[in-house]
Amino acid sequence: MKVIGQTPGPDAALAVETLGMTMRFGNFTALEDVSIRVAAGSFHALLGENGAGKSTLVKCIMGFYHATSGQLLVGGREARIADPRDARALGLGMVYQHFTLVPSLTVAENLVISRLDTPGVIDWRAERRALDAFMAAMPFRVPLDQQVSRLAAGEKQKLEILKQLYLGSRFLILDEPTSVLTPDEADEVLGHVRGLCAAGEVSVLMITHKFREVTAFADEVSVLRRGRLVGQGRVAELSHARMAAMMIGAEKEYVPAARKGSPGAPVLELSGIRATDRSGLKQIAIDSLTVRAGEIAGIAGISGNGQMELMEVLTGQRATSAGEIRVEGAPYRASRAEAQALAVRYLPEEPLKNACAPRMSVIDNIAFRSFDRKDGRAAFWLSPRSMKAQGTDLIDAFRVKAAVPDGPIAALSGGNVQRAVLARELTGAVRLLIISNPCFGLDFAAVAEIRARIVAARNAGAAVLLMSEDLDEVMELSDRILVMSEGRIDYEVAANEASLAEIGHHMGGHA
Amino acid sequence: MALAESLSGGGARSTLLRAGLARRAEAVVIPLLALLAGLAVFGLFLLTQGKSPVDFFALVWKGAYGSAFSWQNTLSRAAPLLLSALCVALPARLGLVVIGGEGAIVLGGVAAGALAGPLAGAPAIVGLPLLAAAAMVVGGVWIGASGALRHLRGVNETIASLLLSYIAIALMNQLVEGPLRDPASLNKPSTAPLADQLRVGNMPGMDVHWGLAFGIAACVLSWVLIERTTWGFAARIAGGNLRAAEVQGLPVGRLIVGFTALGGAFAGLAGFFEVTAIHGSANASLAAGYGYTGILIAFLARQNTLAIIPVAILLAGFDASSGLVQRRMQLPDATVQVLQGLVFMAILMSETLYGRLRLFAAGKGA
Amino acid sequence: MTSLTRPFSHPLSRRGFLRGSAALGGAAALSSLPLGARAETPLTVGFIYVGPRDDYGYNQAHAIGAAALKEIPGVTVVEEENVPETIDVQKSMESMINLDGATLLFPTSFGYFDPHILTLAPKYPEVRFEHCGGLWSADKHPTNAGSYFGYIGMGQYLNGVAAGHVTQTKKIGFVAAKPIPQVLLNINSFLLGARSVDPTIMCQVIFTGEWSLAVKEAEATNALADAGCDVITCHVDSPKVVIETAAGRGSFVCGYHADQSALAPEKYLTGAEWNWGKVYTDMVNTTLAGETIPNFVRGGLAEGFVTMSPLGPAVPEAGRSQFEAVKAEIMTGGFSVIKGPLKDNAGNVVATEGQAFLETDPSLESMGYLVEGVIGATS
Amino acid sequence: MTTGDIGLWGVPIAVIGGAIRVSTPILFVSLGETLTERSGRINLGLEGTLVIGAMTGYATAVLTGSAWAGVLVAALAGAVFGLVHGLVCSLPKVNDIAIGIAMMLLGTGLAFYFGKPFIQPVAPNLPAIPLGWWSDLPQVQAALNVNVLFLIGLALAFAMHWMLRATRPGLIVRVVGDSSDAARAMGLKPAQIRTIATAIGGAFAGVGGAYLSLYYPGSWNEAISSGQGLMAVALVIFARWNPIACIWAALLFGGAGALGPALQSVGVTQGYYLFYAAPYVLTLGVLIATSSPSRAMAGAPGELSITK
Repeated sequence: MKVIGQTPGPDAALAVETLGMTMRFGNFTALEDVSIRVAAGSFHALLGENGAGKSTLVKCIMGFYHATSGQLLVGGREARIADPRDARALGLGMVYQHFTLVPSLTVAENLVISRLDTPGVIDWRAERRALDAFMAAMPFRVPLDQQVSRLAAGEKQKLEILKQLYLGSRFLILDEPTSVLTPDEADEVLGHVRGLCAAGEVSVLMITHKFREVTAFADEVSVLRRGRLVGQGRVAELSHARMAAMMIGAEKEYVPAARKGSPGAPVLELSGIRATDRSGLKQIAIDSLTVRAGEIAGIAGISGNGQMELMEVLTGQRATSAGEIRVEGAPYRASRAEAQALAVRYLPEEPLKNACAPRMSVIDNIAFRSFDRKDGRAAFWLSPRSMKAQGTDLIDAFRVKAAVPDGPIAALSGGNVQRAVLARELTGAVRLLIISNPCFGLDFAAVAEIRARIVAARNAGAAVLLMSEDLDEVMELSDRILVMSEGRIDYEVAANEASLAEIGHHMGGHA
Repeated sequence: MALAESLSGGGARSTLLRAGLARRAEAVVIPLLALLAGLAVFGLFLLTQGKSPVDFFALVWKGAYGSAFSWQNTLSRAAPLLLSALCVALPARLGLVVIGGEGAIVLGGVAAGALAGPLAGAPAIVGLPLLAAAAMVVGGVWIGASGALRHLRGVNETIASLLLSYIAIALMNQLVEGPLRDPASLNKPSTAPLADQLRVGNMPGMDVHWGLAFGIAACVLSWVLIERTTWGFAARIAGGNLRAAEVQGLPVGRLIVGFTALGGAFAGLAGFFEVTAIHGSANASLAAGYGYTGILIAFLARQNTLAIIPVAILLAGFDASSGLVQRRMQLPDATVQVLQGLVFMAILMSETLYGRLRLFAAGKGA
Repeated sequence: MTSLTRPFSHPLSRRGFLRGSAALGGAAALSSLPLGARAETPLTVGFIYVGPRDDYGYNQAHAIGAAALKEIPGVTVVEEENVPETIDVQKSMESMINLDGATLLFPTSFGYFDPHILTLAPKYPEVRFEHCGGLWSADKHPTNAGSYFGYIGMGQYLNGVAAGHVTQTKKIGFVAAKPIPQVLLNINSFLLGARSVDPTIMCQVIFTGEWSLAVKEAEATNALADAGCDVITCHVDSPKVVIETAAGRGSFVCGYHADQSALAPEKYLTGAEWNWGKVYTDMVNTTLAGETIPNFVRGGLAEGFVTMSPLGPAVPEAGRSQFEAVKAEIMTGGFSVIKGPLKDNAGNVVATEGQAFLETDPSLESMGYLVEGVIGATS
Repeated sequence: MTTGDIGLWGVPIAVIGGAIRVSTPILFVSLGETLTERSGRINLGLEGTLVIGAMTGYATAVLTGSAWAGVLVAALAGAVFGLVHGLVCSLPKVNDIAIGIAMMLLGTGLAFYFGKPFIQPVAPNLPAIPLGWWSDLPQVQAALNVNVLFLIGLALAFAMHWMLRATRPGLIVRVVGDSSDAARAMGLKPAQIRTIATAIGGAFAGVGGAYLSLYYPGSWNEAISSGQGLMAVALVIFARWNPIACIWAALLFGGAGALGPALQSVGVTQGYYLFYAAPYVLTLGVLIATSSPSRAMAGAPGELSITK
């Protein structure tokens, strides 16, 4: 293995500037003529909707993509970055949205192996001394001997940042660094980052869509829309409304269908549920949860606090050690017969991963709910013809853009997969709809449409349980908001009385 | 990400008909190309050995398909392979890789051999179905156990079925040489010889036993089960994405145990035919490696139970011609194993081509 | 992964095959015409082996015999190896008949006979099926099938004589595949040969359960050496592993099936070998002469079916002279290995005073016991 | 040679001796597979690699007269097989389990094909070290007559344990095996590293094969391996991907294999087939006991297809 000697990294924050950066994929222009300057020691926010070109821009900076045209200046000098290694050698570092830590390695191992110049044989005693010294100099620290898989999300995010500093990065790109953190954790981490900027240690370019974070921590902001730079300025001079306007542009903001009616009788009732989580180390404990007909009960919470396990309990995928689930007053075990009889429907997160068979056709996937029933009775023979007829109808009705309806569903875009799943789950009478992160990673138009369908289902009398890590989504859709933290639901509030700060506080389990 | 999406977005503009045809053509053309590639590499191998590939393939043709006799030779060998391949292909529809079919064949045969004693006086119409049922139940339990362990305990089914097949062969030896041994089977320990009416004969007009017909029927029925029934559809969902099947409330455990057990039952049936149509008793010759060849066939057929029929006939043809090749070209018997290995590799490698050949890309289909 | 099965003797006549009994000869004559008619045409002979043809053992012994035929003008030999005892062997035989024109077949494994040869012989009446160690009987089986075998137990007896003179520990060992009569007879013969030298000698037997599994055979050999056996022989397909492992442990060895002296020149005492070349040459010459091979062909040392490897350097002079004397006695006929008074190792009487079983005695074929002095059990 | 009958004491001594003799190839294969699986790839074809190693090692030793040259060539042949497996599995959509089965078939086929001329000749054996010199008992001396490869295997197990913990290549293998995403983010090429790990794993299996043909049982024939290569793959799971635990797993398996003959030699003669099956039953039992339907197996590399 080639050993690349460590380039003596710059010891102070780097200024980075893009000049007329353009990136085309075939006919598609992902980035057009974008010029952004991040001054040395500044904290720069990059705002934009999904697909606005934020990721493309930073990938061009980091050498994952080679820009079609445009220049990159690092520390005032033109830099040619062929691959991420070059970027690293220049002192550019990136913290990804998803952790890039190795779960089975310890913190110390993760740090040491991430270096370019890790020696062939590692002298652990010397490394430990160096690491201890490094940690001591940092404003925040993470236990060195802990296995990463056992760290909390906030600690992992801190470690990602520490790792970049350890590697000598003097320019950091943070890609939605707080998406898996509680607001309090986010504040802590970003506070530290800001401190590092202020001390002249690093410059930061942070991708985000949270105005609150921009206002609280960033010095400057750039806004991208459809691959173009549509706004730039000092944060102190911009209001949230102005930033939102730049982000969304002239596009009409979607207005949810008007709510109709008020909550009816309880449909879903959970009591005393106990289950272990996937790691086997933590408990899920839902003492009581009720969802009524004609209401959306939204569960807010940071990912990894038991929402996934709760979803699994509700779908019958995870055994409970205690407690009871009732639907319409009757005990419910999530068998197919019960789900069919009681009209219980599910929209799990990442539908391609959790609700579809990727290699089966769109039509087959749409038939998952209904293939085994014919005229209300259990059927033994499959009827491909009626499956095809029904599938084609629903593809039209839900505006699924599927070029080849009998081609694999995996070929569809994320939004269309979600539309296909919605088509399947929202067809026919729906009494209970259980949803998890329905709009994760979807584009603006798809998000609006999907949220509208959820509200429409509610208006039609369905009881909806919505679990979402997107607090905005919970706030927008819910009639009633619950907060889940560390496997428990410990806060509940009517939507019209909800305060973001209070909810955020409970999400962090600090109640 | 953006790259992939923009590409797929750009290409997906074609009529449904053409796209469907292209996909079907792809499923036929790619394996055929891979087969040819495997044969070509083998031809090169022969050239390095100073042997003529032309002679070799001419002999394979002659020995496997060149005459009525050769066809019957090939079909006789294909019979157990059809059933043992199902033991791999059926669980594969649920995403499971079961490689222990040999154990089910062996124990299925022992079950038939053991039950034949008490049924010696029964008429064929009663006795044979009972023997077949016993073999299928034992085979089904054996492979179903791998499925159950997978579902209930999360034990990897590949390793479990392999271990179980070793254990099955040891059990078979112990039973055939111990409690089930016919004292008259002196130098080849066996169960008691089957009564004449419990022997399965040849199909009319052919020198091929009924196992072939049942094997083909089993492949066709399996195809109907998978493609045309709601159970098969449920299994395809579970095989396509276990989590999605669970969310749909499908009885995943029952499907896993059911399909592995059905596969095992077919392998057990292969054991039944070995005992009733070939050996006339159960003995160590039951462990003839059909279970392992079945793995090969199922993968070559891409787990499609209808495709198993031609693939089994192809591989049985290689086997049938191997003797002729040995005799005429002075090549060791392992030659055919090398050929099988190369073809197997080529076809597995061709998986990577699906969806990547321009020829079959939607909109550009021929 | 196939299990291999060994031939066994069907001792009915100890006359040489050219002197087949009148009754059998008569039966055989019926089928001699088609063969006779083909005598002028070249003869194709097919050999089928259950294992690899060069296994330093059973299959190799046959292959060497087959090789001897290639010298005879007008004879074509076709061979197949590693043919399992399934439908495969039936189809191999048919393929040799249909595609190569073979009219004389030697399927050499015991397990090829029932049901495989029995299925094909009626279907191809003009073809001669000669099976090594089969169970042919005139009233049950087709006349175009026949069996041949040799009394190799006598060879194991002579192995035992040599071993008896060499053993210091008075304990000798036997690595056996399966407890079937042929193997049990060999074990008993080996011990009784040794006991003819010193009646206190014991023989430890270990069954491996398989005809060919190198690691188990090596482990069994080591277990025997650990148990103090200083002369070891075996009855498995490929004795190479046993011979080498035993010699490596410092034990003396006796060979089986083929001459393995080259594997352990210092430790090799002698060995019981097949001499199929003579048998096959005689049979093919008979066929070429337009005559029919008798359905039963049996022979031992006297008939040249079985030979002994030359005595190795470790056998003392006294051993050599006794070995040669016993061998001469066997060659003259009338020698019995199993003779009374004799008990099995569970204490049951298997031969009373004065009772003796000739090598040709049919009851030996169903031997189900190990004689007194053998440490081991038949099940 | 004077030999005493040591009665029942023979059993434990034989089991220890057998464990050492029989375990070596299993140890090598399972160490190689540990490395491969730690990199996130499974190679089910090591049975074929083992047989190829046995054949090429023996053939080389016959032709050159040097057993060590045989070991070297076996390692090379094994590495080539591992490399092919690794490269083929780097292609997208190719199933590593199925490729393993194909490689097993191809490996044994090629070994039998080219091995025919080497069944007869005698090759020089690998040397053994008489560690039982202190004892007067020949049984003990024999049991402790330890082949150098066994000691090398032990050393390699410890070396691999150390390597995975305290060297850059070791950490890289673990990174790649646990998270392809993390590896890519570090600029590592997972497919390349897995291919290298598979090739090295193949070399280990090749050496295991050379042990079979050049030391114990010490000859080349088509029955030389009775599935040790396949079993070793199961044993890696049993050993929880820990090289040191591979030693115990291999010794346990070897010792269990020696139990049958040893028990027969002291008069326990019933059911030897079942004794021979004991290691399989044991392995299956441990797998059942330690697996769980609701969580990944402890210690399993995150990218390993067989435990996902």
